Amino acid sequence: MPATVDGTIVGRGNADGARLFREWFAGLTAAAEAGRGSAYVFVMGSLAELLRTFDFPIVFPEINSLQTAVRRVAHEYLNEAEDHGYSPDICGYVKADVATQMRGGQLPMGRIPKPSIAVYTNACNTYIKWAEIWERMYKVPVVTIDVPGTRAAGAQTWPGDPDFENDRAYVLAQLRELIPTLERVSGVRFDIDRLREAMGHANTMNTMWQRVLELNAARPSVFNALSDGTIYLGVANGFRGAPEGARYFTELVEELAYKSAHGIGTLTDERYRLLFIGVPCYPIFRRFTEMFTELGGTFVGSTYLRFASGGANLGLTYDLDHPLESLAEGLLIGVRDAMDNMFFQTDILIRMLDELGADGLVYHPIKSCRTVSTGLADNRRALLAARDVPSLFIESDMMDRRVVSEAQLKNRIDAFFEGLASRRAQAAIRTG
Amino acid sequence: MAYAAGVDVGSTQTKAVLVDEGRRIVARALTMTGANVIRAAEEAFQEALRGGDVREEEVEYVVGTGYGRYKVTFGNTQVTEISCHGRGAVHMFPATRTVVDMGGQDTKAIRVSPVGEIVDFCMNDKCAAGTGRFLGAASSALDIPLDQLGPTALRGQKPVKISTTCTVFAESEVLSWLGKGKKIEDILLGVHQSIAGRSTGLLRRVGLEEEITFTGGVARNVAMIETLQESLGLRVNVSEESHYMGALGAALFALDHILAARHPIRQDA
Amino acid sequence: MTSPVTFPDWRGQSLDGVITACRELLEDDTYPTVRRWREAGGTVAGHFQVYFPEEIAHAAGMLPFKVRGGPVEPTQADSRFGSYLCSIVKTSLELVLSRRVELELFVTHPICDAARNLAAVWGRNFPYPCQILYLPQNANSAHAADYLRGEYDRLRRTVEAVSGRAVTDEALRASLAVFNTNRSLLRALYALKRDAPWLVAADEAYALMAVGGLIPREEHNALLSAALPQLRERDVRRHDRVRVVFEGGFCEQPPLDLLRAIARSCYVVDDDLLIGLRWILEDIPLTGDPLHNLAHAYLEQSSYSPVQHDLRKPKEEMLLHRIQAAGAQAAIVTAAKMCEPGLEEQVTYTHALEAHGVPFFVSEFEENMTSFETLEIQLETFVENLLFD
Amino acid sequence: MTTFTAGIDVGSTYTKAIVLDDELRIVGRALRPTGFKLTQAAEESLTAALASAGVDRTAVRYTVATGFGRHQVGLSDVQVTDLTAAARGATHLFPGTRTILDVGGQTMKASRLGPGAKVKSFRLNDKCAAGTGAFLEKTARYMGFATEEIGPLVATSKDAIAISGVCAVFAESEVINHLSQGVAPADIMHGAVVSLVGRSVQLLKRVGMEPEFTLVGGILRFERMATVVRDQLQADVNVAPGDLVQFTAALGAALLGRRRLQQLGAAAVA
Repeated sequence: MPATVDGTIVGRGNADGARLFREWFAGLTAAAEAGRGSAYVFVMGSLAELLRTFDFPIVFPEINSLQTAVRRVAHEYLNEAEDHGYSPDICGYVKADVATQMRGGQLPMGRIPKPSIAVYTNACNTYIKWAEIWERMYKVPVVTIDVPGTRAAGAQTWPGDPDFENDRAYVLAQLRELIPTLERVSGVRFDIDRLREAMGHANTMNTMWQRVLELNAARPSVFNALSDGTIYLGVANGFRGAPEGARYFTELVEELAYKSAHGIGTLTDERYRLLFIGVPCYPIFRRFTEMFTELGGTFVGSTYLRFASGGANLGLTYDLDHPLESLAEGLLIGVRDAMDNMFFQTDILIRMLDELGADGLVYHPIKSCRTVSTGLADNRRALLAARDVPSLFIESDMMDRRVVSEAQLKNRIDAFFEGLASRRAQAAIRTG
Repeated sequence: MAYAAGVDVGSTQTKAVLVDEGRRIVARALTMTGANVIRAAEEAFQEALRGGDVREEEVEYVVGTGYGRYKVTFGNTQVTEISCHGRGAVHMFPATRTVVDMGGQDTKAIRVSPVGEIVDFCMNDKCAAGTGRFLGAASSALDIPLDQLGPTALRGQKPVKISTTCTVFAESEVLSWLGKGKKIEDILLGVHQSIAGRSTGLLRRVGLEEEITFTGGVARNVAMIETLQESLGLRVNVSEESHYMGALGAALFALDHILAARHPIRQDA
Repeated sequence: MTSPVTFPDWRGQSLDGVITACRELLEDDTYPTVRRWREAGGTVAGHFQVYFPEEIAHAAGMLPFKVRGGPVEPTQADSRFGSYLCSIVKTSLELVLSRRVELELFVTHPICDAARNLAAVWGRNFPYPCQILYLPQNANSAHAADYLRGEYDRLRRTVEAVSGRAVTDEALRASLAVFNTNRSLLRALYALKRDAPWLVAADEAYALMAVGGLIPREEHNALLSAALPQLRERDVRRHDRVRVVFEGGFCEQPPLDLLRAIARSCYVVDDDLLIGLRWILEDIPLTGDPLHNLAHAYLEQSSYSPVQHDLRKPKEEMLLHRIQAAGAQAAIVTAAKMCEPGLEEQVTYTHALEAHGVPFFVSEFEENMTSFETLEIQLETFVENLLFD
Repeated sequence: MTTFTAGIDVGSTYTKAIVLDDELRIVGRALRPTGFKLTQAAEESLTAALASAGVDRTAVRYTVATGFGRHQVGLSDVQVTDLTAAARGATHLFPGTRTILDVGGQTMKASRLGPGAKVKSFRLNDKCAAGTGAFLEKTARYMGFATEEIGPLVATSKDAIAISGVCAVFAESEVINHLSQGVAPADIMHGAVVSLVGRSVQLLKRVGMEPEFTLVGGILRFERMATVVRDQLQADVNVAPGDLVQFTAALGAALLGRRRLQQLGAAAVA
């Protein structure tokens, strides 16, 4: 048992993560009680670095919504939104948030303030439809920062390329247009030095986050990308550009490096190293992971920790001498990378398989999210054509327990492991 | 002489198969699953013992499979029906690379390696649309016994297009086609084609590789075989034992355990 | 290369013959017009719904082909996608996987998350360029038009590479003129639907419009120029029917039979079917920088849709205006199954109609649906309770 | 001499016919399985209804057909949908009716009425069987009970077992598990009823429901169903006595026939 090896540092990340999360929500609840406004943002391209400098409490509706599922009350929220007219087929995050707003911001873990502004990118088109809902509810400014993504597989452009410069100029112009709006709404004057400072913290976090992902190449792996990883992800988003965030990840790297050095794994008996592709199954979050760990499988990597990390996975370092220009470039490259992780996935996954030494892939397309789910089946075909690697393809949802059948999931997962086992046995026989 | 048994507890029927050390089927039995799953498993097993004239203590290892596999209380271990169908199919047709199993509430597409290990598989996740259950609905709607559906459908000339996705509503759509004066055989042909179409989608998802073996109760339906081959553009193997394939696979896994126990060298990880 | 006649079938036909020819072309899953075009050595630019600057492909001598799904079973495409997806995305891919349609270029747009994914899926299955055209989603940025001009210029370069033909400003201006004509003819068709709906049924008007996405615009212009006067002269009785606006945030298109079912009891006096063909509301100026004019028109002279975000176009107000401008007494609000933007907008629409006391009913459709029982029950109930006491 | 009007409701499972006299009194009614010969089912049920009323076919001046087979009824003067018909029938039986819930074997329909029993707003749920009476019938049949037995069975239930109701067919494996864990069939059936009613209440909310509520349709004819609806709506609901609940649409059709007859009469005089 890891904890017995060293009481002080092992498991610190999860504990601190939980603490930071509580503090964050305490802050939000206080703001709500005080009738303060807030900035609503999304995990892909949150611009938290910039928004902090205007003293906005920052609300991530995606995180609020998934919490209702983890805490097993999502169905109540979904029903309220569906009673309001929303279809069972649309994004569960949107519906849970609509219900949250109708409940005056009340959530299982506290209360969230109303928005005084929403800032979001087109990383997911549903962000835009979502913001339109707040615009109608609260008549507050909703600002799309339109970030053009990669136009085709393997067709990324880089600084200097005319197409990249056309995109960069567009993103930069939008950021410049955003600032006066932020000043107006917050009553705080824009201070480039505060931005520089926040971006400095983000730099630290980016470097460390990339290190965290790399450290899981260790055997046994030092964290479960699905269970532990989701906690880290929450901090990465909620504390982006904040000193707490920078410190948290510096310490997390310390912990994981320690575990790696001492051969402390997440599983006592790590038999299969897996990659997770998609968004977690929050309605049965813990159970879902257990169905794999019970059979000796752990998730060493997850695309979720890449596309939902606000670009942190790239380890980008902002140029603090040109904060705004660098922020624009970082936003462009970061959001673009998130989209690539969802759309143009094949090469990324092959790299992850190699770097993390994974034995198999678990694809988890969900009803709620076409952004991450639409192309998965085809991507899987392409990947299997390129690599002979076992993979599991299971559909459920991130919010809606009506389409999560544990019995069926278990059946498929058991079969997947039977396949992994027989494949390993055959390999053993072949190699004598 | 030792025996191995496989018990496949499905949502509607429970099947049991006994094999001897030579992997020969010595007995098979089928009962309705009904309300008491544990008893159904027990009954099927006992019936197989009687049928094979085998004493219970001669059966060294029992593997349970199917939705109720954890309800096979007397079983030594459980294996999913996905692995079992793959294993059974390869046993019957050694060149099998792809297995399509049409069961009570799901259709499985399974890709297997030459040695019968599961390489990949897919199942209908969302609902039972386009599964074999569709036929049950059609048979009760048209009041034609299940085993007559196939032969009737094959007389179809102008198949209707079945648009209902919900299996349960197949019944009403079938009726509405009758109401519109369509011929029973044309409707049935349409039903079979729509199931075949959906199954083909699943099969393509795991990557079609010949030979293809068609298992499950529905595999006894001649029209299903026809339409499936048509939609795949490939021929499929169908065994006499198709209905028992899951139980057979389970029995073979059970036999592996018996033999492995005798020769620890080949013990699997 | 001299452009061939891809759609001769309507010529020399009576009005009904023309409409029938259009219907048959729409429901022909062998896409003969595209085939003829390629057999004559032409290249094809497939562009997904909703809006695409077809002028740019046209100026390179390519056939802009509107990829909008089709009446086919997605037996191959199904294996590329999950369960929770609209039909148009599946059948569009099926068209190319089954080789019913062959392209030299495919372009999709960030209109929704499923459509954007198409560029990746398509690209993994075909060697030719499969791109996303990033139409601006921040129409309210002062920089949007400049950005879009740059994006159009990128598209111009792609098209030049694919077609092997330079796209000059002159060529672009010529294309703008062709499409200006086409859009004004479509405006005339819709004016007729509004002013004398008994002269052209919803499904007829749709057939006449929709073939535009399958044939060269010059041919479509000829067809519409021939059909419009005959429609105006048509001798048909005016029925006592409900005047409705049919709104569906259409990307996926409803089957003709669904439109026919509606036409039996309603006069559809306006709709947003194939809104992309009618996206630009006024003629685009032929003088000055054509790409800039095209970009400017997209942002400043355009219609509305759930898939375009523009703070100046609150959709529910746009819908209410459409209803009022068309003199409609009611609305039929629909959305494609699994269509995220459409289903989300539907909520706002219904609440707005409720608030303004506009009678309406809500439904969902699928392009390949074949039984309309539910729709008919809704339609009949709706009409029965509007007309009778 | 009294004239009569008839209403025929050709439903997916049963065809119902009702005969009204000019005092709007129900003088005869009959119910027949629909099968797939819709015209014949309509014919037979009307004949039976006339027989039970002792009325001659020639005395019937106007016949209105409704239900999913309404267009297949050759002998009707006009067809209306069952939403329109049920609205008339329900308000005739319960004049205070504002919201109607009709759970049939194939679809679930909710409608809100305006003045004059006109349907103001309505929603249908036909997405899958999990949202209709078929869900209950399947679950019952699966446990070896007939549709008629659902009512008595559920009546004996102590408490409801949660049934997810994603897919009527998938629900079977849930049912197996419950059964093998020794859960009483009555409680499982009760669970299915709760899950179905949950969906129907959602539909009601979507039409902007307001009291009074009236339940129509065969599935709702047993008491416990209505009780569960009451519990979930936290409001009282009207249910027509006995099997009349199944005849609500047929009744409405016959009433519309009478209305039409009066208008025609007026027109003739004028």
